[in-house]
Amino acid sequence: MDITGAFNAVLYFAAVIYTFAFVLYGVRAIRGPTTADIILAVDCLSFDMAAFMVILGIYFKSIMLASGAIILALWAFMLDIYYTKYVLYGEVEV
Amino acid sequence: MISEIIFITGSMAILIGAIYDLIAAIGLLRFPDFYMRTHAATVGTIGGATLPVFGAGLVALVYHPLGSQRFFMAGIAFTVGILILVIAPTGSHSIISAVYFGRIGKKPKLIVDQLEEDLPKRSDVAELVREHEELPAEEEEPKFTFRRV
Amino acid sequence: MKRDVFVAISFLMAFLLISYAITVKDVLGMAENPLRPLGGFYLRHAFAPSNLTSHSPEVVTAIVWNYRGFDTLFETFVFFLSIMGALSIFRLTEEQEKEVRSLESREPHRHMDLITRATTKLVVIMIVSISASIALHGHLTPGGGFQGGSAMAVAALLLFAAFSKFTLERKGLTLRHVITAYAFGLALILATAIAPVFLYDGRLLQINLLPGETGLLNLDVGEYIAVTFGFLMVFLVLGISEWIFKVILRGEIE
Amino acid sequence: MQELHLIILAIVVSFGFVFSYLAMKEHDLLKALALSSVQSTFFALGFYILAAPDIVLAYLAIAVGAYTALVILAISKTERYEVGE
Repeated sequence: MDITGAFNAVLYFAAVIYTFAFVLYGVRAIRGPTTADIILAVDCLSFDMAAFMVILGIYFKSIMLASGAIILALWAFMLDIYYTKYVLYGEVEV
Repeated sequence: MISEIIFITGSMAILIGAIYDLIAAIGLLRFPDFYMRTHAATVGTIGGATLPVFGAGLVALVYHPLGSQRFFMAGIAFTVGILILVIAPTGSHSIISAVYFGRIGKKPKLIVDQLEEDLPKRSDVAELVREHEELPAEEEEPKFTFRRV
Repeated sequence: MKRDVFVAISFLMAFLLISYAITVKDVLGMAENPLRPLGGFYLRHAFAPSNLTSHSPEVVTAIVWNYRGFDTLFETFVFFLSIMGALSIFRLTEEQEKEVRSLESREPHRHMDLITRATTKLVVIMIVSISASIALHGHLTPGGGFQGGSAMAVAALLLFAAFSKFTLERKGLTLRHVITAYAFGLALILATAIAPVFLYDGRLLQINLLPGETGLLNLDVGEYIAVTFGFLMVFLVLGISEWIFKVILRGEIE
Repeated sequence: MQELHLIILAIVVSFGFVFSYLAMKEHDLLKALALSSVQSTFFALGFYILAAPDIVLAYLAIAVGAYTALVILAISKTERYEVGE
């Protein structure tokens, strides 16, 4: 079985769908009536981008590139927590 | 033989995950209010991110062009998957609590809302959370310190 | 509103036109020589067997600390100056610090709910290990001191939000300790920069004279400590409540 | 396959451009912050496709992490809505 060709076909299909999904998330972030909608869109966007980065790292055959995915998956959490702390408790750090 | 089975399983996971992601994106765009959008968002994070990442890890295990780096790659993929599996529900939980208790946006029409009946007003939420958790007292000895300043 | 849309669309069109011209039409002529002579020099000498080497297969770290070392050194000191500026704006005398401590003891601790706190504990451990791997392995894989340090600062920020500032201060992360650690990081960078002059009769920052990878590793560790505790210091100072500052500055003590 | 990368890069960077413009025009500062974080997430994917992992690491930690926290801290100490005009 031609493993590289098969993976390239899979990647081509996945990349098109992922890009379309990114565009739709972006449209929701533009239209979102409240800030919470935008932050929800950022959440989905960053997790899906982390997944996409891992898949692209396999395609580029480079482990150096894939380490950014861990960071991206971690940081989206922080935006949620800070937003909640600001909305519910007022002061952020105390 | 076994490597081909692993490769096909991983590829199927990636493809199904991509389709999940598209469904979640359409849902996030089309649903009318915030709480339904969070429903779509959970589909997007677990089905659209965790599943393809685990699939990519399986593919990386048997993808020969990567050489001996492929175990490192699979390790990164599984780490990202476990991280998303832990983080995404917590993030959704915290942001939904912010929207509910902070009364942001308009609420859908509900027949009965038991959470609202039980809980006090927005200004008391901080108070309530503080009461429910047992805080250490002020004069308690610190467990770990370098030196008293 | 209509004018805004026109402005936005015209900006976007200009941007897309420029990127189309550069990438597809190749206006700047980048496609003919993809590797410029300076890039070739860096690639050849970053891990050369003989002299002119920084003992690093990671070319970016080699460029940042060896070929452009003065640049990075002065960036570190610009960061130092900005932190000193923040500290001197928010400085307090000893009596005022006592007042702040007595006022803060009356303030409620705003913990978040149980689920968030439990996950934050788990995630912070992961962030600490990942940032350490980025910084300490920075001379072999992408990353380095600044990246690892900023990742570590974000871990501290998560703790600030999910627990409170007072919890961390009770555990021993007070301003005095943080300043001590920051000074240690800066001292490590300076010592590594000056060491070739006294030990090997070289020039300033000529770290390829040091044995093996010691020079790059020391600089990365120093930058890691300095950036982590520098960010932490700023957030500790900014975390004092607004009303306490107002009381102190206006002199209205109840 | 090369064209697909370029198309993804173009889409991602134009979305980042649109979001930075929206964040500039917004009067609610918290909303502007959320829009700006969308922009930095898109740009992170752009840097990734351009094969610059160092910049991805530094840019993510600064633009999504520390910058967000600092601005929310500043908003919580001052005003949420921008007044004027």
